[in-house]
Parts: sequence; structure tokens; C-alpha cells
Amino acid sequence: APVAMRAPGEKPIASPAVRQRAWELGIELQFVHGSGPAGRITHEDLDIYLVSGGQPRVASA
Amino acid sequence: GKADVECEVLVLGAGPGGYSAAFRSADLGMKTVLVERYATLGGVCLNVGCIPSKALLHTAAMMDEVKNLSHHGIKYAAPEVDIDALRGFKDGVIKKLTGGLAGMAKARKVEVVTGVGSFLDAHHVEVVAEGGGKKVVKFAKAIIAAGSQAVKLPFMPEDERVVDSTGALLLKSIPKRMLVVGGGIIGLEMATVYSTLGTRIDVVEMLDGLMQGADRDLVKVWEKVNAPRFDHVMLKTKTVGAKATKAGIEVSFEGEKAPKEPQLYDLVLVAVGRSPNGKKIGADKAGVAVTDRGFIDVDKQMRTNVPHIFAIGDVVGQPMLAHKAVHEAHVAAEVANGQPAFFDARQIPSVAYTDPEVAWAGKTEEQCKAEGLKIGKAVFPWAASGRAIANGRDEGFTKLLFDEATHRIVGGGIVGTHAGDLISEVCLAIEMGCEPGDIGKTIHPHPTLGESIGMAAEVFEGHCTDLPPQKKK
Amino acid sequence: GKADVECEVLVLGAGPGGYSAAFRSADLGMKTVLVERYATLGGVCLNVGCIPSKALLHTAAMMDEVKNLSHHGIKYAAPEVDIDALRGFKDGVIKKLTGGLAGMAKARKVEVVTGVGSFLDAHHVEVVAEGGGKKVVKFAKAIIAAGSQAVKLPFMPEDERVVDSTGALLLKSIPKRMLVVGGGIIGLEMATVYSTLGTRIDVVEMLDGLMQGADRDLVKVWEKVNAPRFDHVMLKTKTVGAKATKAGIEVSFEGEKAPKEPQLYDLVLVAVGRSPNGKKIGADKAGVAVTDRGFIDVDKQMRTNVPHIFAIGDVVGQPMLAHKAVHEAHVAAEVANGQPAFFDARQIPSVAYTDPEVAWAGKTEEQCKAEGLKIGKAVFPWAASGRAIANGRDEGFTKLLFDEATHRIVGGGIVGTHAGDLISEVCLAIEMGCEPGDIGKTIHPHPTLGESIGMAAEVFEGHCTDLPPQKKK
Ligand SMILES: Cc1cc2nc3c(=O)[nH]c(=O)nc-3n(C[C@H](O)[C@H](O)[C@H](O)COP(=O)(O)OP(=O)(O)OC[C@H]3O[C@@H](n4cnc5c(N)ncnc54)[C@H](O)[C@@H]3O)c2cc1C
Ligand SMILES: Cc1cc2nc3c(=O)[nH]c(=O)nc-3n(C[C@H](O)[C@H](O)[C@H](O)COP(=O)(O)OP(=O)(O)OC[C@H]3O[C@@H](n4cnc5c(N)ncnc54)[C@H](O)[C@@H]3O)c2cc1C
Repeated sequence: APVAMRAPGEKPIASPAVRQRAWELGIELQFVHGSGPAGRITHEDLDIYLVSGGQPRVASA
Repeated sequence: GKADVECEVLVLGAGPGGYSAAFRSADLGMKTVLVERYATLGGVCLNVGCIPSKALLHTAAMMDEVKNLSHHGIKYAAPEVDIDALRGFKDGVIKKLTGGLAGMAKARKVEVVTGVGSFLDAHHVEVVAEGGGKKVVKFAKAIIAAGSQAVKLPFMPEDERVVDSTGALLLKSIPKRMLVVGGGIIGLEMATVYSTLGTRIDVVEMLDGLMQGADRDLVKVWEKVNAPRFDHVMLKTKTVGAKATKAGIEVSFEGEKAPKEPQLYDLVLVAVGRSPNGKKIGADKAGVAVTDRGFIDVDKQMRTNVPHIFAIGDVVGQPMLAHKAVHEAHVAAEVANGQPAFFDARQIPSVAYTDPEVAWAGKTEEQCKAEGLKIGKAVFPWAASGRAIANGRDEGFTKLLFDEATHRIVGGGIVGTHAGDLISEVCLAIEMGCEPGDIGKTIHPHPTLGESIGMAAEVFEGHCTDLPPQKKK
Repeated sequence: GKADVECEVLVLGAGPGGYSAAFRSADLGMKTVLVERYATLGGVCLNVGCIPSKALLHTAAMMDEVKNLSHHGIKYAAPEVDIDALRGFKDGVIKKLTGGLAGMAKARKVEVVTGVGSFLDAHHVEVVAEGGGKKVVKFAKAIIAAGSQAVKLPFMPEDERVVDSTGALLLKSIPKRMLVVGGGIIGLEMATVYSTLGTRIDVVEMLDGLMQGADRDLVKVWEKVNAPRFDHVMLKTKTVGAKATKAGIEVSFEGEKAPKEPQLYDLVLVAVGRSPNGKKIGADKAGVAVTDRGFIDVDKQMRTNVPHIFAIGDVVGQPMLAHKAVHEAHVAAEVANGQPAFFDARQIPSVAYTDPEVAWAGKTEEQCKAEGLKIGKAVFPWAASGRAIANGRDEGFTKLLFDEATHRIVGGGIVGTHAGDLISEVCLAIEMGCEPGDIGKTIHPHPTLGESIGMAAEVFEGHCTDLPPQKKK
């Protein structure tokens, strides 16, 4: 199972359109790495999440 | 069972929630029936709520503005006020909008069935028209948008001088003394209209402040400007009795600010809240659960406990606001159409259309404190806004709240003229998860009231050059 | 060379660009000198531009609104107009703001040197005070913010009845007939003020439309509402001569709409544009390149060709707007401080503070067409806005432009009351790269003018339920 990247209850930062698309794709934003400033999740992040087979991309810390 | 009409989607109630749900359903290609008790569409909002109140408030705001013009060398004598014509204007506004709705329903081939609707079972609603005629509508899916109604105070006498907001909006006459029971937005909006027309106002509120829900710093500015409208603002005070006499309505109070003697009023407006209509639609027959208080619980997709029956608007809970109803309506219709929509708003704004207006979105400071969320607060006072000063109205301020950990905006509040229009940018900023730099580096036009939002974001960063130097953080 | 004063940053000119640059420089800890020819800070914008014009425009808008109130049953007799008091109000607004600036300069320990400044070399400016006294300021870095001034028409007679915007703002009297030469924003704003005060207006414009820069659909709405203000709108027409006579200024025209006979005016406002002050500051002595037209070219960091000398505001180019100057100012100060700042705005909004207001941000339709950018256009007409109808002002509309390829918003325009405040949300949306869903799914408060922006985004997606059904795309 994917590992949550955020504390439970923490709302990931993503715009309404990105949130809507994630919902449509059945993606839990909780598990998506956000590449934008302060971890904002973009459409590209959703694309990467999808091609990586739903595996959360670990932040290249 | 047998049905007179069959449809894919039945919408019960034609307020902003209901008509938006019906229109969206029809636009998505579903055969839609809209059941409404009254002859006109639009519900509380268009007929006896948002719209008529704002028509009167705009007029009141302009009348007050005229008084300010005397400081600019433009002196008007007191106007002739024809309240029949004012009422006529307001009714014309309503008619234009409800007429528009009827036309749009027709254009969408939404069938409107007029009468009181009640569930017979999970797939049938019976509609009883005023004359007594009955129609049964069979539906595949239903969206409940039955709204709310004003709460009554049991001890108030049945008298035409005791009214709820609907009665107050009728504007039958301009009373000398008026009591507003309940210091919420609706009561204060009506108080604004009547006081501008010449009425002296008392307001009584059980809690310890007016306009609950808004942060106190915002309300304070409103209070200061509006103090002259009120003879008595009775906080922490209860209305305990009322008697209709020939001279007026005699009201007695108990509590901290209660006058010892009962007070006499020409008009009493009861505005102590609204209660949902969930218990009045035979929901149990459809198996839809209703809470004790009359609300219908729903999930993020606006589904009730019965998966093909949805509910939206005032009947599903607070905040009871038209814009919440409309957005929920779209979700319900889309989900009924099999789309993966969901209601996931980060913020639902509130506006008091008083003078000045008070508007807020996202989290309030009080909420952040209650949640233990550490926030940074940035305020831009309108006393430094060129436009506010040029307008002769620089009493307001713009406040933004940023999460200290993530530096994202989580809320904001504005008090000042047109605050209700200005707050939209804050709404968008919250939904987009903006940082101070996103807002502050966005070039806002000068000189506008809107630039106060950009400036407040600059204040958060210590970068504002339209204010005295800030202390280093 | 020898210097009377030494500083890290010298700022030349104290308009919105200059004072913002100086204040930001000081806030960053740099010793800052601000050189200004006039005794008050604030430049064109505060003294003879944005601010006084808006003070008068607000008054005018309210006077016009009073006329509308008669349709609401509120009848006012014509006001007593005391133009001395009106001028006094306007001057009071300016004083409040310029006084505030002086205080803020002091609080920041920005040294203000009053007099005309001129470069001696790349590290010295000589300042000549009105009395003739001279001071030399030595600087490590300089920020040029010398602004612009009104273009003159050579054939106009020297006469107190021929004025530029500064003269028009003096509001010496209310002429019977006024000619506005130039149909841009500044001219039309002044036309609005004077016509509300009772003046009959003619306007002459060489190009084929008023308010160039704005999309024609926006301007059309303004034109329709404002037609009664004008006796003649002479497009594609040139002013070719003028003669001062006892009866007035006699002006002759040539072109498509030119009257055959010269016309007589009590006041002629020349508002044909502004030219930058780049050639008047001895820039060559510092090695700073100035274009033929007097502009100073800068890079994204606001550097001129001389790396330690920056330039900002009207003197660096179009659009000549105060908010552009302020944002450039911050960049220049930060770069002078060694920070990696740069000016990279996606949009600079424009507003005509006429009645109704016209505001636009980002790309216009005309621009998109010129660039070959395929866009989707979404319009929400205010005739369907409950608030606009309640305000009795539903002539406007809100328009959003989305890139067809990326679905990102690239521009927007609004015509209607308070458009200038409303456009801010569009500015933020463009900077954030919003999609229609971002804006449309943001819950805007109802009933506001601001929600027209949310609705326009819904229109783009074909989802708006406050309009007749849209055709499927
Ligand atoms: C004075 C006042 C001012 C307000 N101002 C604002 C404001 O400025 N902004 C704002 O956002 N909100 C405002 N509100 C609140 C707003 O009006 C409501 O939130 C909104 O109308 C809720 O919409 P709704 O569709 O849920 O229900 P409603 O508007 O209550 O509509 C419900 C409809 O269902 C019908 N109905 C109910 N039961 C049945 C039945 N059994 N059969 C047939 N029909 C039925 C009713 O007749 C009604 O038409 C105001 C309210 C009031 C009273
Ligand atoms: C009537 C009118 C209305 C306007 N309305 C708006 C509006 O609503 N919104 C908007 O954004 N813009 C408006 N503008 C434009 C706006 O005023 C300018 O864009 C803005 O003032 C430019 O700022 P600036 O700092 O570049 O220069 P300026 O404001 O022109 O300031 C330049 C300063 O430099 C000083 N100076 C110049 N040379 C020297 C020298 N050699 N030595 C010493 N001092 C010197 C000048 O005295 C002046 O104070 C308006 C302009 C006019 C005329």
C-alpha cells in the first residue's frame, strides 16, 4: 500500500481543478508528491503518479 | 405505483439549490422535474431573501452616501421618500429574476410541477396543488432542496407588527421605533435599511456580540460606524415576553443589558435563525434519515443515506447560504448523472451587506485559535488606501491569515465599502493555496480598494511601502 | 568629486515609483536619499493624477447614482454645488496622502532633498533648489524615477482656458462647453467629472475609437451608457488649429467627423498622451542611454545600460501606470540591495474609472488575435446578475479569455460599476495560471458582482446555471 506523505487530516495543496481531476482518476492526493512551492500538487505531479503505477514518488530530499 | 409524470431526476424545491440542480441535470441530458410549492421559482433567496434585501440595502447605502457628499461640497436636501415606489422597485427586481428563471426552465425543458411535494416511497413524490389537485411523480433519482424557514418565538403575539425577515421586506411602513431580535446578519441588514429610512433601532442578542461568526476586529469597525443607528444594543440579553397593545408591541427583556421596564415598539423583527425543512417532506417514507433538528446528512457527493437520493442547500446544514446551495447543487446533479464530482470547497465566504460591508472567507482567527493552528496575521488599514480616502470612506481594513508552517493563506476578512465584492479574490487565493508572494507580487490596479489585498500580503512579508516601516520579524 | 551628501541609494523623483523605491531601499537597510523637485512627495499620481481624479470621479459617480435613485422612489432635488468646497475636499485627500508620505519617509530616515536633480557623472547628482541653492549628492547606486509629463499641442494658444489634466483637476469653474482632445482614459475620466457637474462635452480622437487598448465589446457598453454626456464624439478627426477669442477658444478640426465650422469652447482639455522625462536629467553625463522619445531602456532587473543605475515607472515605458511603477520600484531596490529579484509580471491591469468602470488584465482579445493565440472566450452578462439588477446597474458584463491549448486563463475584462475592484481577482487568476475549474469551483459569495467572474468561468465549461442553456461544444 502506498505510504501517506502527509499527516492524517492535512489537506494537500492543490488547486480546485487538480483536486477534481485527482478525484476523477481515483487518486488520493494524500499519496501524491507535490513538486510546486511548499509541496503544491500540479497536473504534472498527477501524471507522474499515474505512470509510476500509483507509487508515491519519494521526494528527492 | 402509478405515476402522472416520470422522470430521471426529481428536484424538490426551487430555491437557488433546487433550480441550479434542476438546470444542471437538464443540461446533462436527464429528464428533470422541479417541484415547488410557490408559483414563482427562486425560493427564499430570490423572493424573500438575498435579492430583495440587497435591492433595499443598495438604496439605503446610496442615501447614506448622499449625506457624505455634503462634505465634498455637494449638498442635497432631504429626499422625498415614496415607499410604495421603493417597494415597487424591489418587487420589479424580483420579478425580473424570477421571470428569468421561468424562461430558463422552459428553455431547458425542465418540467415545473407546482404544489407541496411529499415522498410516498423511495421512487415517488406526491405533489398537492393549492386547489387540492394531486400529481404523483415517479423518479429514478431525487435531489432534496427544501430549504429552511425562519424560527419563530413562541411567546410573540400574532400581530402584523411582529414580523420575520419576509414581513420586514414587505416594507409596509416606516416605523418610528423598531426592535430587532437577534443580532445576526439578516437582522442587521434589515436594521440598516429601516434606520436609513428614519427608524430608530434597538437590537437584542443573547450572545455577547453582534454578527457572530465574524472576527471581532472586523465587527468593531462596523459597530463604530453604525453606532448612531441604534438607541440600545442589548447584548447577553433575552427577550422574554411580548404583548400587543394599541400603542405598540410591548417587549420585556432579561439579562445584562436589559432595561427594567418593558419597551414599546412599532415593529418587532424576529431574526433568531432559520430551521431546515427536512421534517416536512415525508422523508421517512423514502427511507431518508433526518436529524432531530430537521437537517439531512449527506456525504461529499451530496448523497443521503439512500444512495439515489441527494440533498443540498439549507436543508443539509450550515452555513445556510445561497452560494453554498448552488455549488452543492451542481455536484448533486453531476453525481446523479454518474460523474465523479464531489464537494470539496476549502472555503465558503460570508458577507454582511451592511454599511460598511463585512466579508470573510476561509478560516477566521477565532477558528484558527480553536483549532490550535498557528497563523500569521497581516492587516492593511484603509486609512492608508488612496482610493478609500478619495471615496471618503477609509474606516475599513483588509486582513489576511497565513498558516505559519506552510505560509499558505488560510483565511481573510475585509470590512469596508464593497467588501463583499473584494473578498472574491481572497476566496480564489485560498482555493489555489496561494503564498503571500503570489498575492503580493500580483500587480493590482491603483488606486482601487482591491489593491488592499495585495498590500496586506506585502505586509505579511514586511515589504509594504505604503505603510510606516514594519518591525523586522 | 566633492559631495554634500553621500548615500548608498539615490532615488530621483518621488512619484509612486520613486517613493516606493526609496522606502524599500531604506527598509532593506540602505542609506537612501530621495530627490524631488516639488515640496510634496507623491509625484503625478498623488498630486495631479490618480488620486485627485478619483476623488472627483467618486463624487461624480455618487451624483449620478442619486439620479438613479428616483427610479427607486427616492427623489432628491438638484443639489447645491459648491465647487470651492469640492476642490477643498479633493485637496484635503491629496494632503492626507502626501502628508502620510512625508511622515513615512521620516520614519524610515529617508533623506529628502528638494530641488531639480541632474546627473554630473555616474556617481553624482546635483540638486538645484528653487532659490538657486545647490547640493551635490554622491551615490553608490541610483534609481531613476523621473516620470512623465503631459504632451503639448504646439498650435494651442497660451490661455488659461486651454489646460492639461493638471489644469482640469484645478476645477476653477464649471464651463458650459468643453472640448476634450484625445479619447484616452485620462480625457474620458475628466469628461465624466465635468459632464456630471453640468458641462456639455465634445471629444475629438484621431483613431477610430475611444479608450484605445481596451477591447471594443467593453467600450461599447461604456459608450451606450455615456452617450448622453457628449454632444459630438469626433473619431478619426484631428484638431488642426485653435484661437483664443473673448467668447472662448475657437477650435478647428479636420477628418471624418469634423464639423465644417470651427467650434467654440469655454474650456479645452488637451489629453493626447504623456511623454517621459528621460531627457531632462542629464542622463548622458552618467552614461545612461535614453531613447529618442525620452524613455530609458531597462532589463528585467530594472537596470539601465549602466549596471549600478536603475530606472522605473513612466520613464521606462508603457503602460504608464502607478501600480507598474510601484512593483518595478520594489524590484529595483531589491536588486540594488544585491537580491535576486526580477520583474516578471504576467499582467498589468488597466482601469478607466469612468461610469461604468472599464477594467482589463492580461491579454486582450485584440492582442490574442494579433499574436495568433487561439482563445476561448466566456462572457457572463450582468443582466443575469442578481446584484447588478438589485443595484439598478445591469448594463455590464464580465469576460474571461482562456488559451484553447492549455486551458489557462490569459486575460479578462469587465465593464460595469466597480469593475476596477473586481478585476483584481482576474489579475491573481492570470498570475496563478488558473484553469476554468479553479475559478468556477471557487465559491464566490452571492449576491455579489464578484460572482460574475466565477460564473464566466462556468460559462467556459458550459456549466452555468444562471444563464439559458448553452450550446454543446
Ligand atoms: C432575509 C434573508 C436574506 C438572505 N441573504 C442572503 C445573502 O445575501 N446571501 C446568501 O448567500 N444567502 C442569503 N440568505 C440565505 C439564502 O436565502 C438561503 O441560503 C438560500 O435561499 C437557500 O437555498 P435553498 O435552495 O437551500 O433553499 P430555499 O431558498 O429555502 O428554497 C427552498 C424551496 O423549496 C420549496 N419547498 C420546501 N418544501 C417544499 C415542499 N414540500 N414542496 C414543494 N416545495 C417545497 C420552498 O417553497 C422554497 O422555494 C438570506 C436569507 C434571508 C431570509
Ligand atoms: C490625470 C491623471 C490620472 C491618472 N490616473 C491614474 C490611475 O488612475 N491609475 C494609474 O495607475 N495611473 C494613473 N495615472 C498615471 C500615473 O500618475 C503615473 O503612471 C505615475 O504617476 C507614474 O509614476 P512615476 O513614479 O513613474 O512618475 P511620476 O508620478 O511622474 O513622478 C515623477 C516625479 O519625479 C519628479 N522629477 C522629475 N524629474 C525630476 C528632476 N530632474 N529632479 C527632481 N525631481 C524630478 C517629478 O516632479 C515627479 O514628482 C494618471 C495620470 C494622470 C495625469
